[in-house]
Amino acid sequence: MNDAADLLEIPLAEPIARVNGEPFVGMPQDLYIPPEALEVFLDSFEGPLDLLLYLIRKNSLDILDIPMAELTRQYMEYVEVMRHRRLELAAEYLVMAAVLIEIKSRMLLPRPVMTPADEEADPRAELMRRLLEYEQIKQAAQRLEELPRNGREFAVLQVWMDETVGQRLPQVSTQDLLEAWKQVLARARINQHHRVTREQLSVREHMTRILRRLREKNFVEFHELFETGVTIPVAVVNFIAILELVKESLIQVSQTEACAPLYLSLVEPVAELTS
Amino acid sequence: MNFPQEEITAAKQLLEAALLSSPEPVPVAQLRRMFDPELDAETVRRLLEVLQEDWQDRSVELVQVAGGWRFQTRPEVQEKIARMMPEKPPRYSRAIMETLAIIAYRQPVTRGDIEDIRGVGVSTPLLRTLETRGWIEVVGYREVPGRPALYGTTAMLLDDLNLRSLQELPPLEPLGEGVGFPEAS
Amino acid sequence: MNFPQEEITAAKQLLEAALLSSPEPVPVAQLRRMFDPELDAETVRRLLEVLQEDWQDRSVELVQVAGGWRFQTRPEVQEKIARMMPEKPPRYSRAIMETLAIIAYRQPVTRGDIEDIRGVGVSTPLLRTLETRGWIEVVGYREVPGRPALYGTTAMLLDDLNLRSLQELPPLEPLGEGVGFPEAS
Repeated sequence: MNDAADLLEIPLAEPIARVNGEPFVGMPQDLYIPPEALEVFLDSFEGPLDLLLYLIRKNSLDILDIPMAELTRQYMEYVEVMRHRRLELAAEYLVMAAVLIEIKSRMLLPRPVMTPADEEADPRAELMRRLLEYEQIKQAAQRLEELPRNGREFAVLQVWMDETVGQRLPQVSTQDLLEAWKQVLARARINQHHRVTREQLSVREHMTRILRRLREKNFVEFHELFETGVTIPVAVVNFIAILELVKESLIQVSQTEACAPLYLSLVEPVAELTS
Repeated sequence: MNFPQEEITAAKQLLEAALLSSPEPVPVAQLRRMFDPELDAETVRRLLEVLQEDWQDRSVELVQVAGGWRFQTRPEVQEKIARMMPEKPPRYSRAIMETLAIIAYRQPVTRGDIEDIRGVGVSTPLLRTLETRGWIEVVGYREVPGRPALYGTTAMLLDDLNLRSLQELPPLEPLGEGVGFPEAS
Repeated sequence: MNFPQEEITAAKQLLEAALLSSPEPVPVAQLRRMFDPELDAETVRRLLEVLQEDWQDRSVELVQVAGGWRFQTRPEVQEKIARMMPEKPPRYSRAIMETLAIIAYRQPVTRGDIEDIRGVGVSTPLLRTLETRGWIEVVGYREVPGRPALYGTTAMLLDDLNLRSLQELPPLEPLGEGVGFPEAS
């Protein structure tokens, strides 16, 4: 406990912080997080910027005048504890550690005399800008969260109305269907291997038709599925559909003896814990 | 009812708000639960009757149906309300359209297949919407553990889309090849 | 309005019925079409304002949001109504709310922009949650290599937050204020 506490102490020699204009006296000691709570602790941060903001706040540091060396040391100690606890370290935290170390090293190097207006030269400027911007968004998110929300603080009224007169059902066109399919494709990044062609589609259509027939009639004789007068391409597609259904274990083909008629039926339900 | 008038008013207003926000009928047993302490069924029923009277000269009425109580628009105004609807026909959500497209182009498919393709869960109400519309139906079951239902499209979908067969659906193009669909339509 | 009282009452009741039966906010332009002869926008607006007053001491209120006018429950009663509802509204994580805030205040933004501000990666499911909710949508593509999608917020977000325009969003704190000394603010 002492070791860990020491590891995460808040060693601020100079009273930089002022709260409400008053010099800061007592340093909050709650920065120390027991290792077993670290996992929970880390979960409550949205990322390295969030953790940095926490460290800065807990030390009541002026974000515009961050004592970079101390902050870096503390941050690195956190990262070290995380590593120690074999927690999965988010890459973003390590990147931030690198940023902090870089800033620290640049500040430790002897620098040429700098004009105060030379903001670009202050290595902390970019980090500050990001911290401030993130803090602003955090607060905005908090306010958005607090706004009254439909379904939470209030609900939209809707009374019943006879559907046949009032509510019109949405209409759909083939174009809508195509667009919807394209969205599916775009998102799933399905490449051309998975492309469904016109031919495959008609196979699918026949598959559904066959299943429907088999549901009505338990057994259908093979040739019944080939209506007379169908064109050869249709017959072929139908046959492929049957093969597909067999392949997908949706139907089974049976024959009592050689040369007897072939019968198609739905695959028997797998034995379940019935009765 | 031996309640002070303002309590009755508050209770009526609460019942009114609850019933106005639900297009489905709400049973008395459910309405009782809003009150703390819970009101007995008889009191709620009497309050509902008073509320019913309050609304009797409006264009919306409070009625009791099989599933409970609900507000509904009176038949006389429905036609006028319908008049303002046509310009903006309702649209199905993207989730519904994508599910329908997957069933149309990939049938027969299980809910799991649809979820795999869409990468997100498919809710029961979503499938029910399409079933109620008469556009999809269960055409069988896949004989794997759980026996998931296989969905296919119906003749009614084809009718509604003015197609004679599924083959008349716009053919799918490889990704990235223009947006329109040249051959069909 | 120089209409006889009974005509005003009838018009108000029709507006009330129409708004109560629509699950979405209804714009004035649409409400006008119910009347024969059509009422002008100004008259409809004034009737709506009177209707709003009629309802002001009830558990339900008539409000104007981005998409038009609608009735909704007041927060005080919603809590009680929620008591009888089995379903709880979804809670959104901080990651989701921060992403939404960035899109709302900085739109249009790419996923990369969001990641820069948050300092962490933004997952696809996170963005999809907001898209499925209907709060954000792709509004274009940035013409840089990879053509990343640009996200913006929708009218539905405004409707769901009871706002008429993006300008009614809570203003952003000036940079650096309330930072560092959260207790002081």
